[in-house]
Amino acid sequence: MNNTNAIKRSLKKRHLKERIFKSTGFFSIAVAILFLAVLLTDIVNKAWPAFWQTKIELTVQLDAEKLDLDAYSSKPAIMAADFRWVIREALMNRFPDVKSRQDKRTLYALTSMGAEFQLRDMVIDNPNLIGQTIKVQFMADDDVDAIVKGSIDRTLPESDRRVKNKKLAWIESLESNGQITTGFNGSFFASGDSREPEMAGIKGAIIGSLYTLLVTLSLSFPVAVAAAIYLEEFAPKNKLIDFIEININNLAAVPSIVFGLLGLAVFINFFNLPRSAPVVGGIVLSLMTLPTIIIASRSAIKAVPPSLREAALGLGASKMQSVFHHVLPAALPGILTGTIIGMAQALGETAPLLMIGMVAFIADIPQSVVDPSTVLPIQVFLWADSPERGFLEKTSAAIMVLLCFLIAMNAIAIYLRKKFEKKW
Amino acid sequence: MVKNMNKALLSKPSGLVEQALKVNKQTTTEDALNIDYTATVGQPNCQNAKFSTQNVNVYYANNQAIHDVSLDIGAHEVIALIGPSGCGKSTYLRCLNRMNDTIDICRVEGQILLDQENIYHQKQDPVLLRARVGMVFQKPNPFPKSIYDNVAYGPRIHGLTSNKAELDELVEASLIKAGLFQEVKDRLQAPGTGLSGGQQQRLCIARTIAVQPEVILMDEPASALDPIATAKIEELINELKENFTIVIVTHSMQQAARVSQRTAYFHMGRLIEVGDTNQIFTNPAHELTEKYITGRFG
Amino acid sequence: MVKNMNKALLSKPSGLVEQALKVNKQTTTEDALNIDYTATVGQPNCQNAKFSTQNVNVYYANNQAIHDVSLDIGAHEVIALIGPSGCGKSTYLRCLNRMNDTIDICRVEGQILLDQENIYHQKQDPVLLRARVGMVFQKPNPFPKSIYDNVAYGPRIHGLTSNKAELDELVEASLIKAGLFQEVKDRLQAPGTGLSGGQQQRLCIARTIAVQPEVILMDEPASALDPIATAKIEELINELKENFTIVIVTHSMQQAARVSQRTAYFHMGRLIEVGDTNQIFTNPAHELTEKYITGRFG
Amino acid sequence: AGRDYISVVGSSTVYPFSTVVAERFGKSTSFKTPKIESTGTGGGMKLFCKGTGIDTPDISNASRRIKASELTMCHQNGVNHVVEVLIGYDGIVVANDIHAKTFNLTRKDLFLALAKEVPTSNEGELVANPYTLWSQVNAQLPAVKIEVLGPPPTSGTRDAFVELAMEAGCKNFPWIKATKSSDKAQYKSICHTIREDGAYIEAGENDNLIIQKLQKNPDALGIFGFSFLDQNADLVKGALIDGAAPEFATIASGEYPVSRPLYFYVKKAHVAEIPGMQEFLNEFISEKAMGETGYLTDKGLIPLDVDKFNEVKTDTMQMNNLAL
Amino acid sequence: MKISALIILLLVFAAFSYFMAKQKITTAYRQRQQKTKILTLPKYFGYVAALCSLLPALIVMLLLQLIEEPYINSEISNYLTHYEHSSDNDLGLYLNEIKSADTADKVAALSAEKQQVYHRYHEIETTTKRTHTTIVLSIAVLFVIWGMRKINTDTPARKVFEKIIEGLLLLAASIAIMTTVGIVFSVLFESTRFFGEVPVLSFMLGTEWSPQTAIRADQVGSSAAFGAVPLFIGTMLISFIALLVSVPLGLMSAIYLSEYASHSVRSVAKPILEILAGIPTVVYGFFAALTVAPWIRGLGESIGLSVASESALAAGLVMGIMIIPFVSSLSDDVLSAVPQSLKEGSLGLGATHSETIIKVLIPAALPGIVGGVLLAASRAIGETMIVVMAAGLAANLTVNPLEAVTTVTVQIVTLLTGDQEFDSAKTLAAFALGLMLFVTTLVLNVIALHVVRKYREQYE
Ligand SMILES: Nc1ncnc2c1ncn2[C@@H]1O[C@H](COP(=O)(O)OP(=O)(O)OP(=O)(O)O)[C@@H](O)[C@H]1O
Ligand SMILES: Nc1ncnc2c1ncn2[C@@H]1O[C@H](COP(=O)(O)OP(=O)(O)OP(=O)(O)O)[C@@H](O)[C@H]1O
Ligand SMILES: [Mg+2]
Ligand SMILES: [Mg+2]
Ligand SMILES: O=P([O-])([O-])[O-]
Repeated sequence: MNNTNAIKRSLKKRHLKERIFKSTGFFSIAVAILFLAVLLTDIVNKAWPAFWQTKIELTVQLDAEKLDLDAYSSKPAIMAADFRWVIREALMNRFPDVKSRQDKRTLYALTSMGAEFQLRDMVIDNPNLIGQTIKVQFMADDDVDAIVKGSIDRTLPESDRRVKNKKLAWIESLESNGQITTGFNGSFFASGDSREPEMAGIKGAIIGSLYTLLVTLSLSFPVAVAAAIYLEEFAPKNKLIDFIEININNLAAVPSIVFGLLGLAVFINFFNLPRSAPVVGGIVLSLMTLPTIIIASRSAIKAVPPSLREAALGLGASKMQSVFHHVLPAALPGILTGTIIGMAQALGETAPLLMIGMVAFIADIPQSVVDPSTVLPIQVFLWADSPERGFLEKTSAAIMVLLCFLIAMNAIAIYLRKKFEKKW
Repeated sequence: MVKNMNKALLSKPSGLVEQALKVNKQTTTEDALNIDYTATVGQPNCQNAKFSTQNVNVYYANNQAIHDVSLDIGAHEVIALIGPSGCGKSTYLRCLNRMNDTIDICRVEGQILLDQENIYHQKQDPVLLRARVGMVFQKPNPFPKSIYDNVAYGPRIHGLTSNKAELDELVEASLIKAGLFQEVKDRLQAPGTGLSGGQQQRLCIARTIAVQPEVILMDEPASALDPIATAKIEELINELKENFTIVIVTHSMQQAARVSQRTAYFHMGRLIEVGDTNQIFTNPAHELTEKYITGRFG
Repeated sequence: MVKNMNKALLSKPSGLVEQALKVNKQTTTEDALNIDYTATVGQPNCQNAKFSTQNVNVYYANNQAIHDVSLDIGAHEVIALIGPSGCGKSTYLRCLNRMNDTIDICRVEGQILLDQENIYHQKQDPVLLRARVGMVFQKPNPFPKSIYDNVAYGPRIHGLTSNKAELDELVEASLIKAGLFQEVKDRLQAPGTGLSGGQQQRLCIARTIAVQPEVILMDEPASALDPIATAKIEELINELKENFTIVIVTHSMQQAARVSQRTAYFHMGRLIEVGDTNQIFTNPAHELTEKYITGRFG
Repeated sequence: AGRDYISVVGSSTVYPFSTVVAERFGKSTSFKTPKIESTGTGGGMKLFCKGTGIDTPDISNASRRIKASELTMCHQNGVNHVVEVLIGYDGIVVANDIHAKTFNLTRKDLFLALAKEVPTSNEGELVANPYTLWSQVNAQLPAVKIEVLGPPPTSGTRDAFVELAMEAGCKNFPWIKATKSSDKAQYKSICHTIREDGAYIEAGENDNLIIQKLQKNPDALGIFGFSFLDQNADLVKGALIDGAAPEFATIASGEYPVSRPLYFYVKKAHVAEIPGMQEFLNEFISEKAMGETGYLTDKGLIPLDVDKFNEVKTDTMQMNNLAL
Repeated sequence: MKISALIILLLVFAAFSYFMAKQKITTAYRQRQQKTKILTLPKYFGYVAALCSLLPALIVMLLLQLIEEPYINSEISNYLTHYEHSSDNDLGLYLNEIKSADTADKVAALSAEKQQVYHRYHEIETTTKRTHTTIVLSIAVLFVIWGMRKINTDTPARKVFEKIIEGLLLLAASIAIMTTVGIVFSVLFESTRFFGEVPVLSFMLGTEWSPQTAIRADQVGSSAAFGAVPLFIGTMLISFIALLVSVPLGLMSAIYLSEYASHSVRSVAKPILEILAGIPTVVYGFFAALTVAPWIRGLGESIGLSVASESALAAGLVMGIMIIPFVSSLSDDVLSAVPQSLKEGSLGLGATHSETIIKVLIPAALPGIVGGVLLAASRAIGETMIVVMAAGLAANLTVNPLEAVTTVTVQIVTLLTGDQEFDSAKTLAAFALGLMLFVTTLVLNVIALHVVRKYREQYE
């Protein structure tokens, strides 16, 4: 009858298995987290330089006659004026021995193409500058930036180097003169897209993403919660409801690109909504995230103990009252978490937006949900595809911004969950 | 005295069942319980009936849980429903305020009259019915809201008060009646779920009486509580009976004896016997009742 | 005879409590129970002890659930643990096979010896312990597997049999011992969850005895069952006691009386009294035991 | 409200050039910056030819010439007056890692290395491409594995490569050249079909990715646009084709044989009605943008020669209707 | 009146109706003076009245909104008889400048003719909008008057209100169906055209996918083959590899988190894992193409295997990492939902923790785990960027993970964003693929639903 010994004998092996099993679990998490760490380090490493920008200090003469302006000139007049030569002149003054046409071109390319607009905007802000000689920190061209940041190795033989010796010599001369400085790249967060890496900013994409998410949230949250309530609390058992359920589960599995086709055919071609607009992107993404939120909300509602419903019903509350007064508030943390996960999914989505015209160059910051705009992942996609090397770091920086948003959203989800759960 | 009585009850504690079982292993227990129980023994009717149920049958899908139960519940009486687990006490109780409506597969047949009106009549609004027939559940289930809001919930949804002052008064009165006011008066805004089990159950009772129902149904209201909390609840029931009709399900015969005037004994979905509590416990008329009360099963 | 006894027990059913309560509303109930209970009355020790527990204290986080309990459990006896809800019966029982280890916040102090060895000693392996001290739970919890696999589960993980034929035999023997074989022999491959509640509980017992433990712990094994199923379980316990030491928690005094040789009465985490079942029920030595048995509370 | 910005769709190859013009235009005028969608030439044409009106694009970029069928579709949908603007050329380069050996290829080599079926020494006979090493194709070439990363069949770059490199190489075999007149379908299928046995790898349309893959795999060659070579001259180097290195001058002069024209198409009906259209066109065809030293050349566009440039300029100013 | 202003006005009016109805009923109740019965709360009468005024007016407003622009346009084109327009679209174009002229400067910049039209346009617009506003408002007023007349204390206002709300809830639930219909609608038309050119069977059963350069009509028609089998096999191969990575890792992570990890570890590790699912897939794509693929190739070659530089394995591995959270999150939830009693039952028999998990918890949680895996699988099937970057686009019919394959979604994207003519078989094939994919997932879902239900019935 007594089998203690038999069991004892088996135990050694079983405990070993137990330890192996447990370590496998630990190992799995470690692998996943390690992978994440590698990815993040890689991104941050690559992105870091993008947050710094090299500037070149030049002394410019805002000659009133040559510019054909005076301190009372109107804005359109200043807009029309040509500031490019002012900068060119400053460069020529700094490096007077440059003579050949080809060399001049290279010299002019030390400052960014945006420099003239930078100067113009300064003058618009303060027309009194006209006629003065001032020192201005101009944005450096991406090549200069790369040299200064060390992304281009100065020690390479000239043939292997993108920046040739002549240019390098100018840069080094400026450097030794203290005319090259590096500072925080605020304009990365303050301006829209550009074809020049040094001028390209993320603001347009951030605003576009926010508008898109706003539309997505305001559509999918109420609809998904309403649908979840209906299916969990009111739906009779019949074929229609079965069909709805199958559809919801299926939509959760439909590849996102197919939602793009839907958006194109239905909202743009049929309902004539504008292309490239956050409103359409938002609708498409809300249809895409709807199943996610419905499924999460349903399980949250299901988890509310029936005793709560019974308590309300027992007091003479109607079904509707018991749901809206008690079940819904109790399920809210779960619903919110589901919603934020859905939103995070929408935030990172690219494929469906390809179909509705959001893969576009949009330099102006969108002002409303019907203005053309792009979103963060698409900005990443576009920059990743640009020939200019300077976009490499911008791409990583955009990814970093996107990840920050994602992490922030997850943090909010956790916070909301804790807060609502703690309360009672 | 007590000791002697116990001696009689238990002189050969397990002997009876054991003997019976030894004869024929597979069937004896059923045999022992295979006693006629189609008709109800006792006085199911009463004058001045608040509830009058006639030939009630309840089915869960194809499974009949209540067979042909007819029973009156008098105004301002406390009636206890007792019986072994699964005999249908809860099911019967939940017919009285149509709480069974919430269970899809549940179907109720027969007549249940509250003040002469059939509560299952089409035109009857179960919401109104439940306001008139309140319910207290086995496990205390306060809303995850403040103590005040718990009690004020019913009056609010039914619009029983017209201003804040009236509502405050009603909440206070209900808490006083439930014997909870002294303990919570300083923290009416604290969450109801933070109270102890016994306090929670009294809160649930306060919440129920705040709607001023005519009948209160209680389904094993003290089974999740410790002895002290149980005693408080029983005390409360004794006070509430002045104003309310109370139907209480309990698995404790002692509790039934302590709080009720009449007792109904259910067995496998049938009402076996009903009568004065005193009589049921001292002089049960039906063999099954007797066996149950003497602890032969259950 | 039965009727007389009942009359004595209940002549004024609610009188006692009611009277007591009327005197001073807020404090009487506590007073009534405010009786000294620090020392255990009766014979906690026995010769030939299988389990010997000394000064056991159990805490859930900072909340003490068991105070200083010392109790021996004899080999091949059936001992019943009774007491009001929340008094710590389950907690104590779960110390005996270290099932409490699974609850993070639970902490056990004191000595628990199984065959003279401290089961909480570092070197003791809870896995082995649990194989030696089996457990049957309140709610039947068959695995979502076939009947056969449910019973074969224990033998398989412990490698008790060396081939299929042996395993078949062991499963059959266990099912026979649990009195279930006749009912399920034709559908051993059917899911265990498809059985009725009583059958499920017997399946759980079969599953436990298939490991051939030395002690079986049962936590209210019949409380979720109907009378017939309950009778079958009790009958089974009576048979099992030939081979196993059994510790059973029950909330039914009748059940304790029917199945056990010794009974221990717990109250608010303390062991109040322990002794021969006969004696406890007919002649309780402690005031609290008496009050509980006569139904003054609980 | 109306639409107050210009809407451009179309080729991803023209996108980098179109956007530069748009950005300068937006910055230097009071008009909004045009919106430039990168939809691919085909997708752009579909949108462009849907009709006129403010919810259709004004301009479509193309990395190939518009097709007759597309123009017909345009006409059917009421887009009756389409102006074609040739903006310059894009060289298609074959490149490898900067540290690897420089390839000196002929178009015949490319054909033999990449065609699905190649001719044997027997006239008229074709076999599935047996070559696995470049040295098997041409003994002058190094003995490295044939592995070419290039665009998929849906891409215009691939289309141009097939026509300009493969077909030209194919014509080196007289009997195949002869089939052009006898059995055109047969001819095309021989010259245009790229092998699918793994030697040619369809690597998607992200050229940066191809460049980075080349660095990881020094044996491989990649096919992509000239501007990417221009920007990544420190990482990859272009192979000589028919003796010409892929450089500005050689491409512009036509000495480098594999380059294709880039276009955009304008709806005349929109020019007067969409604010800024005329000004945008002016900017695009200006000397400082498209000219020989214009800013578009900084971005890697191979400029038109002066005559062609002037011709394009006149055509555009006069809004000459395109007819095929 | 601006549409937003009109809506605000309607809302104000609805609020007004709410108070009117509520007041009426409150007064009526007071006159009764008997408080025996519990009465429907007056606010419900208010809600009904408010909905009465709002719903019909809103519907009419929407309808009018739809016809407003065509109406204005037809009016203005009547006025513009001298304006020759070749197509309807041109009118919108003609009006574009007029409509965009929102500042005095811009108006002044218009041509004389357009200035005239500008004024006429605004006249018409103003009168039309005024008429529409009047119609909408009078409908709101009429319905409220009608409603107020009808409402009395016997009206089952709460029930009516709740019925309406329930209807709205049902409507929300049915959006899923509408979306499905929308998807089918948006791919069906083009798919039929595709199947007009390529027979359904050769599409579904064909083993060669080679839409070689057929950009111009006269190109290699001969070798354009549209057999979708390699795409589906490729999709399955990559998804399978991804699942092979994510299911064990995800499941083991979930087990570790829910069964072994302390509370604090769990609360940190779980959100960290979830970040994996949020990283844009482009990032994974770069990683797979530039780090993992060369590594696998090097590894393979060092042991003498020939590995394509774009291998299914690289894409699958990285994709597997990406979908770990899908498996782990859901499995974690369902594992924690397995009743404690089952776990105790097993432990009570002397099973070790891992035995309990493997033999009891996982089988009991299986339906939920399968659900998580299905979700992960659908994510894998739908993933595009990683495959484009790391596995290439070559449609090889192979199950060798060391070779390059392509997937359905990748082909959809490249076909749709490519350069070929938009009505060529190639572009249309994208829609057919979309349809196939949709139907496949639908069928899989129906099957999954049945399986899960059956499983539940058996063991609950
Ligand atoms: N929701 C339900 N669905 C199906 N059957 C049910 C349901 N509720 C109860 N039953 C069945 O109806 C019968 C009566 O159950 P009921 O809960 O009324 O018993 P009870 O006397 O209250 O038992 P207990 O003392 O355990 O509460 C039982 O057989 C039970 O299994
Ligand atoms: N997991 C737990 N965490 C915290 N406290 C617990 C836990 N389990 C039990 N307790 C507390 O320990 C005390 C004893 O509980 P126990 O379950 O042992 O009582 P019992 O006698 O078995 O009661 P019942 O008859 O209701 O089963 C109670 O106060 C209970 O609230
Ligand atoms: Mg019950
Ligand atoms: Mg217990
Ligand atoms: O996008 P493309 O048409 O230039 O390949």
